[in-house]
Amino acid sequence: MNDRDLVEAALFVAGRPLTLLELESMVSLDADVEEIVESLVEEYREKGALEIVQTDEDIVMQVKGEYADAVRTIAQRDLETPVLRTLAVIAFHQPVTQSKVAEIRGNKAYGHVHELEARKLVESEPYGRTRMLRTTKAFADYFGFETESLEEIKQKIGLLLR
Amino acid sequence: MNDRDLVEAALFVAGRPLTLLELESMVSLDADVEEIVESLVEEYREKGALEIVQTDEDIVMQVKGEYADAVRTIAQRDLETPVLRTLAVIAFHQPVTQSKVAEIRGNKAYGHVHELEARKLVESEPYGRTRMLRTTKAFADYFGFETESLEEIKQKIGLLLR
Amino acid sequence: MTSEGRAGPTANGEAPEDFDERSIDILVSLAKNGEIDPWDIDIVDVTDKFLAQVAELEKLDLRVSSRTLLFASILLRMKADALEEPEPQDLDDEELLDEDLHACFPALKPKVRRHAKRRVTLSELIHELKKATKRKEKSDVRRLIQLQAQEFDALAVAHTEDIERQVKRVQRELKRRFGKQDQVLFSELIVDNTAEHIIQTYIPLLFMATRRQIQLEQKELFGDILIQCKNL
Repeated sequence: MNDRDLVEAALFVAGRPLTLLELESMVSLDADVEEIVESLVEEYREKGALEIVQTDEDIVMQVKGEYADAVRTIAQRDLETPVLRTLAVIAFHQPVTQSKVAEIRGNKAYGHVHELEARKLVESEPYGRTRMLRTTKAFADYFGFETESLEEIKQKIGLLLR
Repeated sequence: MNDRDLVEAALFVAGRPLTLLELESMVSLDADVEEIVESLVEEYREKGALEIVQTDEDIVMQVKGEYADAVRTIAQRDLETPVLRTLAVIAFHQPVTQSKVAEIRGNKAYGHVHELEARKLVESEPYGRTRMLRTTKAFADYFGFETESLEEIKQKIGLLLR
Repeated sequence: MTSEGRAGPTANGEAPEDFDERSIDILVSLAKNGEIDPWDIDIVDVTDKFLAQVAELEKLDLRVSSRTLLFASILLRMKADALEEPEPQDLDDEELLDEDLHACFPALKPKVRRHAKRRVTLSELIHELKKATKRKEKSDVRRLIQLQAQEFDALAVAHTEDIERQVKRVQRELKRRFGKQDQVLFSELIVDNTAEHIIQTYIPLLFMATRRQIQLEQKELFGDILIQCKNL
């Protein structure tokens, strides 16, 4: 077993972004995980249908954009439809209070926001008695927006809505 | 997009074995899927932590045996912890009434039993005002019990509990 | 809230004669003031508010009964369990919501990732059975004792599992973060909410603090811990 392969195996089975911290807990003590990840990113970029992407804290293995649509029907859904809908509402109305989202989406939205925050697609800060929600950089990465600007994301979603 | 990459992407996202037929539906009309699979099997064998395995009709992408244990904890479990705990209680006390299970596990247990019945790990029959629950053959298969006998399963669990 | 009758004189804001009633009193007044919803108890929230009230009583130098402390510790344990184990959401009312959904949503196309789930092992099943059995059979008092024992166990585990390895892991992560920010919060280091992970991150911090590599500061009880770099 070598460290490069352990990182590769972990990213494969996780099916979700892993932090450097999680990866470090898997490899040998003297391994430089950041270096391993960088070289894996490069290796995957050169060849094949898969990619390894590093964003800030997280590293994830996924299908390259150009193949995503072709295999989407085979893939199991990553986010359940109701959660995805709540996310869409947040992305379109942001910055938006949690109570406003619950008003639009029902009380289940609290659970959804919890999941979306755990997935780091949404972040929040206290705002009076509720919380103000907005999408994150990870959100922009996940949906392939080239910008992190909330205004631009909202505009782009607005265009998609027509 | 080339056919090799489409097959690779499909095997990756599926997370389950795919048939040649399924793969054929994804690639271009003149592609020889069997040949593509063979060469992918070879390519993956040579390098890395992943493998592509072909058995009769099915092709699956998975972690090579020697890495499986190391990364098992990273993979998501297909039963949520609360549901698993309810299943454990049923397996140990069976045949057991639903109301007894709810007494031990709280009211959430009704939802759990519902899920466990849908997964066919538990079956039930009416028993007075409640239902009598027991594990199924699918349960025995899932956890690798060589017997379906409730008594033997309970005994084995009892031994493991010590 | 119809609890005034039940709660007796203590709910009327008079000093309770029986200090054992204090805990009930705290909960009732939290409900009366609308700080908790008795029909939808959020155990994490209730615990925090309960503990805040207990702290307030101590500040006023009022006697806090042992029973109140017992309640507090049980709530705390329930809070820990709740944090450790979020129940899955049920989505039964989704179709109903769709009807009312006046905000359209765009065709967001998420990245395609692998979502295979693995099977549970027999030893995991047994592990959960042990937890379920313990939970049912222990009386509240025994649960309290057990909580302390578990904390002790957890510390012991952290020690035997190559503490230096854990220290190095946390050190690396902190170095990386201090490259970008001046201070780090303990919560930022927590990637999953299991007791084991939290302890395996916390203990290394204590080691590093005694080695004067970092400085730890916790402004309020149960609050986040602020980590500052000294000599990493």
